[in-house]
Amino acid sequence: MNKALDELFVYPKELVDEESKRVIHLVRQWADKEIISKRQEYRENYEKLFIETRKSLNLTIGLQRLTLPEEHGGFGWNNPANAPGIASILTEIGRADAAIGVAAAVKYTILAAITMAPNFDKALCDALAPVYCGEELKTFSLILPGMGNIGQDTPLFLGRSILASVEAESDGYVVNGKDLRPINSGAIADLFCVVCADKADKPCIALVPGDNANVVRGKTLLETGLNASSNADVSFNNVKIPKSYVISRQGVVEELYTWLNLLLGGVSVGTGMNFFEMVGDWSETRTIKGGYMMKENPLCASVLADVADEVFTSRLFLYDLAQTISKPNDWGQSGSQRVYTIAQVIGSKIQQNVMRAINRGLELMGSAGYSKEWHVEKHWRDIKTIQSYLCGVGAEAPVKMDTARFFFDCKDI
Amino acid sequence: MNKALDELFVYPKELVDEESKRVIHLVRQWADKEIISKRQEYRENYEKLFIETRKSLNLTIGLQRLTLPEEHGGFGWNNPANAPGIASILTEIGRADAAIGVAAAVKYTILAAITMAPNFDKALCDALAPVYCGEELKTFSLILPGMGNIGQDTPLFLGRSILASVEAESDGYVVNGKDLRPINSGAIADLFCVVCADKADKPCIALVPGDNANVVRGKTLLETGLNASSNADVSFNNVKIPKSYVISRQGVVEELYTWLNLLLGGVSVGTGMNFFEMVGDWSETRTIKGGYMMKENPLCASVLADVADEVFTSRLFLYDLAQTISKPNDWGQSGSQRVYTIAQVIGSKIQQNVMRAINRGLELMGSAGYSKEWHVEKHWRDIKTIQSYLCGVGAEAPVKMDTARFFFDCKDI
Amino acid sequence: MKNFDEFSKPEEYISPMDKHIRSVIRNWADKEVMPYRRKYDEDWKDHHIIEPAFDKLMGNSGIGLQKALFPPELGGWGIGQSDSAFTISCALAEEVGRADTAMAVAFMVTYWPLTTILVEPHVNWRLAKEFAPMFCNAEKAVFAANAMTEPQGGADIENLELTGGKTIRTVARLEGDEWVINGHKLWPTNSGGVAKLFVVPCTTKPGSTDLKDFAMIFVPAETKGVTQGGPYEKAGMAADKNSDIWFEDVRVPSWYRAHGPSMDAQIFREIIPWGLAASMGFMCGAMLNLYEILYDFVSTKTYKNKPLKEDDHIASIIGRIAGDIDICRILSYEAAKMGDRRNKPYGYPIYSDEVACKMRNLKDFVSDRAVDIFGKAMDVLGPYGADREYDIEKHWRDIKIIQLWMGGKQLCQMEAARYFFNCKTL
Amino acid sequence: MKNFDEFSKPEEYISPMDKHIRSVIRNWADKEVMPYRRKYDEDWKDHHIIEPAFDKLMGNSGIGLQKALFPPELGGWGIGQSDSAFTISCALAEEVGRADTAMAVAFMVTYWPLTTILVEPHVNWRLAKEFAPMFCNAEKAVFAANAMTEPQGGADIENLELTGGKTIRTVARLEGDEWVINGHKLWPTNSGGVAKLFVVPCTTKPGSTDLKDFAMIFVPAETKGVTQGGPYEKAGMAADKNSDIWFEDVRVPSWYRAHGPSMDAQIFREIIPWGLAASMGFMCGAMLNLYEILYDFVSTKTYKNKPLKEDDHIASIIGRIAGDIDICRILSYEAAKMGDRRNKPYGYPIYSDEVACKMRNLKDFVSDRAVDIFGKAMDVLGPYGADREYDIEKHWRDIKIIQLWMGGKQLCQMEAARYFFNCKTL
Repeated sequence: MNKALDELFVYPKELVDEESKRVIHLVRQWADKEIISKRQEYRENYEKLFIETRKSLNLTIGLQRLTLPEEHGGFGWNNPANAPGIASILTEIGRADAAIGVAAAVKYTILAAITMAPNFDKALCDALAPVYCGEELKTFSLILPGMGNIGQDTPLFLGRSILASVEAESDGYVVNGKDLRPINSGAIADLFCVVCADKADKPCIALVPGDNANVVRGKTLLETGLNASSNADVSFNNVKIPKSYVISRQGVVEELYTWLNLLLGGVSVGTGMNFFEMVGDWSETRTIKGGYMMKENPLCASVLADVADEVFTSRLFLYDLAQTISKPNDWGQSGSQRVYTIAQVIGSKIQQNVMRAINRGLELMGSAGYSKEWHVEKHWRDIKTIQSYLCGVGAEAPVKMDTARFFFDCKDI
Repeated sequence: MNKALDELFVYPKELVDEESKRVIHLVRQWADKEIISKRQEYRENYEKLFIETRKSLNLTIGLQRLTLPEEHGGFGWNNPANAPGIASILTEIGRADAAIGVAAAVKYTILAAITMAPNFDKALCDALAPVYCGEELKTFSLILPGMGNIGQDTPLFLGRSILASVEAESDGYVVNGKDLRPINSGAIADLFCVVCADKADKPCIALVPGDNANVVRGKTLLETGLNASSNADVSFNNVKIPKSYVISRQGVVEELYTWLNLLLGGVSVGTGMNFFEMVGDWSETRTIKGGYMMKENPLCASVLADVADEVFTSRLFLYDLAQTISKPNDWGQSGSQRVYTIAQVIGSKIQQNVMRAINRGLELMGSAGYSKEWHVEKHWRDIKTIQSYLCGVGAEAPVKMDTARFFFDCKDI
Repeated sequence: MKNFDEFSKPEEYISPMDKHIRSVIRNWADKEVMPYRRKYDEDWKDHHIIEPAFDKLMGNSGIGLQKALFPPELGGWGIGQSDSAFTISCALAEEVGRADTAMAVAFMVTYWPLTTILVEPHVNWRLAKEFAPMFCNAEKAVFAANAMTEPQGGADIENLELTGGKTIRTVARLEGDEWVINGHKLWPTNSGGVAKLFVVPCTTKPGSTDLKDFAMIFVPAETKGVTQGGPYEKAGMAADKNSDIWFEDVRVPSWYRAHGPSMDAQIFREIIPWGLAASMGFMCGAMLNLYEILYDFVSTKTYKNKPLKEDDHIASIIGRIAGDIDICRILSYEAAKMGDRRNKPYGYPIYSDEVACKMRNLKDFVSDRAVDIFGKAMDVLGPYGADREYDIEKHWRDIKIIQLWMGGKQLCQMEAARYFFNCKTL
Repeated sequence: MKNFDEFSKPEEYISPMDKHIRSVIRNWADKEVMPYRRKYDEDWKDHHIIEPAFDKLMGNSGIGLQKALFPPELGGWGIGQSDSAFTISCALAEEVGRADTAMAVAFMVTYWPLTTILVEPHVNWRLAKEFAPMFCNAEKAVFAANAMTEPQGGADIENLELTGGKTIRTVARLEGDEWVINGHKLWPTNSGGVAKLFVVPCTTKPGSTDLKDFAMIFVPAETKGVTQGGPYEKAGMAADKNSDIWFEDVRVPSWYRAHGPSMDAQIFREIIPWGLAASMGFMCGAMLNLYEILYDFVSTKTYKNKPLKEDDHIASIIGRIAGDIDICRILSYEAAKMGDRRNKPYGYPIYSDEVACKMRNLKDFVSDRAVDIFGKAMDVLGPYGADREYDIEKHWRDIKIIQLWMGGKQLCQMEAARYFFNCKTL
């Protein structure tokens, strides 16, 4: 590719300020230098490099503290107005490695519930930031509501089963939940954020330190993609946590979904952009019909155009969402029904589009598409994994119901 | 529907200034009062009301002069920064009647080539504005390149055949072209804008007054939708036009496509929004499975959600495009390869999305969907007609090739 | 490919009559319909142009197809008793649908009520004899109709398993040896003054969910108390008239009930596969016509100064269109064969879930493909796509109606899902 | 529906052997594969776990399927001479593919080169006798391979009509009564040290576009000068090994050429439908397994505290999945039947465009549906979709590979379009 990605995939430039641009630039350098330029090495020694590159990103560059307020040693990106900047960062990370991107997206999502204006919770931040956003690399894990099991009647969050519970006990809370499936890193997480139901079946979120002895982890899962994230089922057996570790303000679960959709969207757009680069290169080195360059065949060109289309529109969507979140005065807070719904709609579209981009592009690549040697198959597996997790239950069912609820005032669905 | 459309379908509010809002409001009032609230009457007496409502819109409200510079008695919306405002106006018109919308979209598209900064052509505007944007309602018609006929070797505009030609002759030009198909109003147009090839096969545009005796019109076409636009094939037999009526600056044909995609996009988004309102109402009055309201059935709700999704994302796309056009310093002029390509990609996506919204919604409406009594079938026919015209040749083929050319530097496709 | 007859058919299923029937109808279509069909839209109310073509197709002055289902001993062709009744219907539906799907539905809906009394193993000889002269001895086209849909429930009535007939408001009361029928029906094909004979699904006990109370009763259109409204104006399908029908104290002989308690509900369920198989045939016919038109278009119009079909990308689009036609035809014949296996040891009765629900799925699929490829074909034609002169946009409008009728897409989806996953509450 | 055997099959096509063969293989799959397949991914290089299962399927110590194509007089089962060879292959492909599509392809590709010499009307008895002992007398699994793809051209070689063989760089030179072969092939199934016998499509005159110069020559793997690389690591299909093969002055007897000038090119064209039909069968098998797994999942997991399948919207999604499976199975059997009609008066030879191009279309369609429904199924499973324990994501990875092989999607599209629209330059 001899064109700059940012010259091809347009976005509202005014949303990204000079400071953000500097950080974005740093991350892009990191991506190019530490991962993209050495894919083969990265593939052969993935486990080790995964940790090393995460460290250089989070500790050396310091992204672990990106969304902390400045008074907590952070970059001070804890305002909805930073949404476009944060999404851009995730895009750059996702372009290099989706698994590192997911870990970052989940961390920022959870921190958004704690640090993001106007809901900055200083006490909680005081308690958590030094431990989990300090000099050591720490991993967060998120457990969302989802499907239930037959014969079990659970509290619901907009149709989705909440399988964990909190109950007040003396000066704190007790968290319970069995065989919960996090969206990432269950086997290694240092801090869990879990959506629980309280005694009145109302949804809230609880933060659970991973080193508590009553946190029991299942065996590490083998998954389609994102294996480096080391996911596993988790059970909480009467885990005691401090009072301040439960956040029960109205709309807090919606906030998680809003940010998660934005940030995983960023990751997938980045992965999609890297895939775009790869398939572009491939189409120039490959000849077909015994002579001419693949990209000059109209049918192949149309497939390439589909790839570009999907990535292009995904990036538009990403900034449409970031822009919406960044203007709470125009459209409401991230926990409002409107912003939550929009995030769900756009979030799932981004995943679908990027998935389609890759599926289409693979068609052109033939065996190079599924051979590990060419690296694109990892993107394909990673994105599918993100997409399936984001669905939560029954494919797009919950998102479609959310959509109908907002746009048509449905009550019973 | 008890929700305001603008509260549901978000867009970047800052792009639409107060003055624009006032005009938009006027047009919405016109739409509600003169058309939407009297669909039955409108259906039964369509031909007559079509002209009356066009007049009240263009002459009473004065939209005929919307994109003229103020010194020509216009609203002064002749700067790319007005793109979001103009698109918004088209949305409001499209919500009422797509055929009126198409006539307006074509007119503004053609005028954009004449009046839009930085290419404002004062001489040409002086010549045309008093006649075609004055006190009488005048109709413009646009003839784009498209498909050729076998055995005929034509000059091309990015693969599309240019079937008309201009040749310099003494103090003016002579235009020729046989059985050309305009995208609208061939039978009644007062002024044609036709893409021609010059002697060097280079594309340019020529303006041809409809009252020239050498303009020969075929019989009025019966079409799927937009019949009120009275389209017909047109032949130009050595039609003489003044020198200033030919515009041959680099990229002028691209400019036409850019604006046409934006403005027809606006029309279709508006029609889609009205369809959304209608299907929403229907889903509340209809019961199924012998009891409950249609919208409370999860499957029906998911179809409704699809309708909302498609309209919602179409409107996002519309403003993404408007925003891109409105910032030539960021992304280039409307005739640049980038903006032209983006307009093609987004323009065709909008049409496809709205078409899908209506196709999905009709599924729920059963026979009410295709019975003329319920009015939705007109929207369905109108949008399909717009979409097919915009395709030009071989479905999305030219757009896909444009896309591949921009994103992958293809040379031969 | 030589021509559209080369689209795949499961050769082993084809009836020996196939070739002959097709050629007769194709001849009729090319002479009586193709030259006039562009004027049908404006003829929706009066059928001045349309009616003569129907007469040549259905009446004895022409091919006489309206008697085909009747047994030979009553003057018909005996197709109702044939092992290939569904497969032959598929061919008929295709050939007439190729010319005009609205004519196809108006013609074949005439069979629809008659299947309940003329198709093995449910031949009701008394009624067959009663109605045979009406159809077999007529020079002109004679139509029948199935007055199913009611104002309040939409296609709910087709969901008989779920509602048990509880929502049906058309009521038949037995008085002596007469049924007295009251009710209001909407939308049946061949209403608006066209049909000479109705079958009326109704209830003998309002509000009952016992399927024994469900009845199918034949009502000649001229019976006192039957009133038909004027035809509705629609987006397409001008040759098919639809309207309101009111039944006010309409009296018919008690033996005009198709078969009796329980069996009527089964029979009602049996007509569904007929409607589904025919719908698929109509769409295949329209698609064959699409192919003919498209083939010419892409061979003579150019992009980059080459015929459209020689551009690799456009070829992939039209290739998908043709490919889908091939697939839809295979599936339609397979659906027909599911019906024709009804009396085979390895087959299922046509009232069974196996047949009805699988066919719902196939009809849903074929409809989706048809809607999609006609839309795509219009786009391939670009500015000519919406032009009536190219004959594709008309099919586009009609095809959508076929997708929406008989309960539409969502009912198909639910029936199929219920069957495949043994759902209890859908 | 009772179980996955109820998905539609065109009953009239089914071979009498169908039921028996299916039950034998299903028994093998349930015992030898299902309990172990989750470990296959890590076994891609060594086949420690995979190999014993192959032995039980193919070798005489187990079912002995590898000899099925050979004539009974040479110790085989005679399927190559059967009128139902394609239909039976479809059943085999389904049953093995249900357990593991990679095993299915490795197993059935063993038949692939052999079809050229064992299937009527092209039986080459001399070669059949030569190779029969290798397959019919072995206790363990013995594999064959079709070494087709070359480094420079990708699947260009499959586009024989267009390139005329001009791009083939593997060259066979006749020296006395021996062929001397030189060249480099990539990717064949059962390379990487697995196959005992290769067939090598090559040219006897480099650069020639005369199809008489195209040759198919059998080469036993242990012949001097044959070198195989180690297996490639892939996104899926661990049971199928692929690698590079180099032929350096490899000498085989002159009569190892399958049939000779011209006929070899026809034969090469004939193997394509076999590959396409089997590909469809593999995917149908995987889809049947998908249905089994999904059925359990949607019956036991809940949304809104009801089983997923009882939510109308989710039912519509899984209904579409099951509906597509039904459709794909119908189409796969129809494709197989197109092959089995090769000797019927109403059929076409399998080298004909009618068969090859229509099958390309069907394979393209079935692949697209499979890719789509497996992706959708993963989404239905949500956080469990990507989890290997649920056995769907593995099929998802494998299915995509099936879509991409044999020239992939675009070649299918072009061949179909060329046929349906008589294109000259695609």
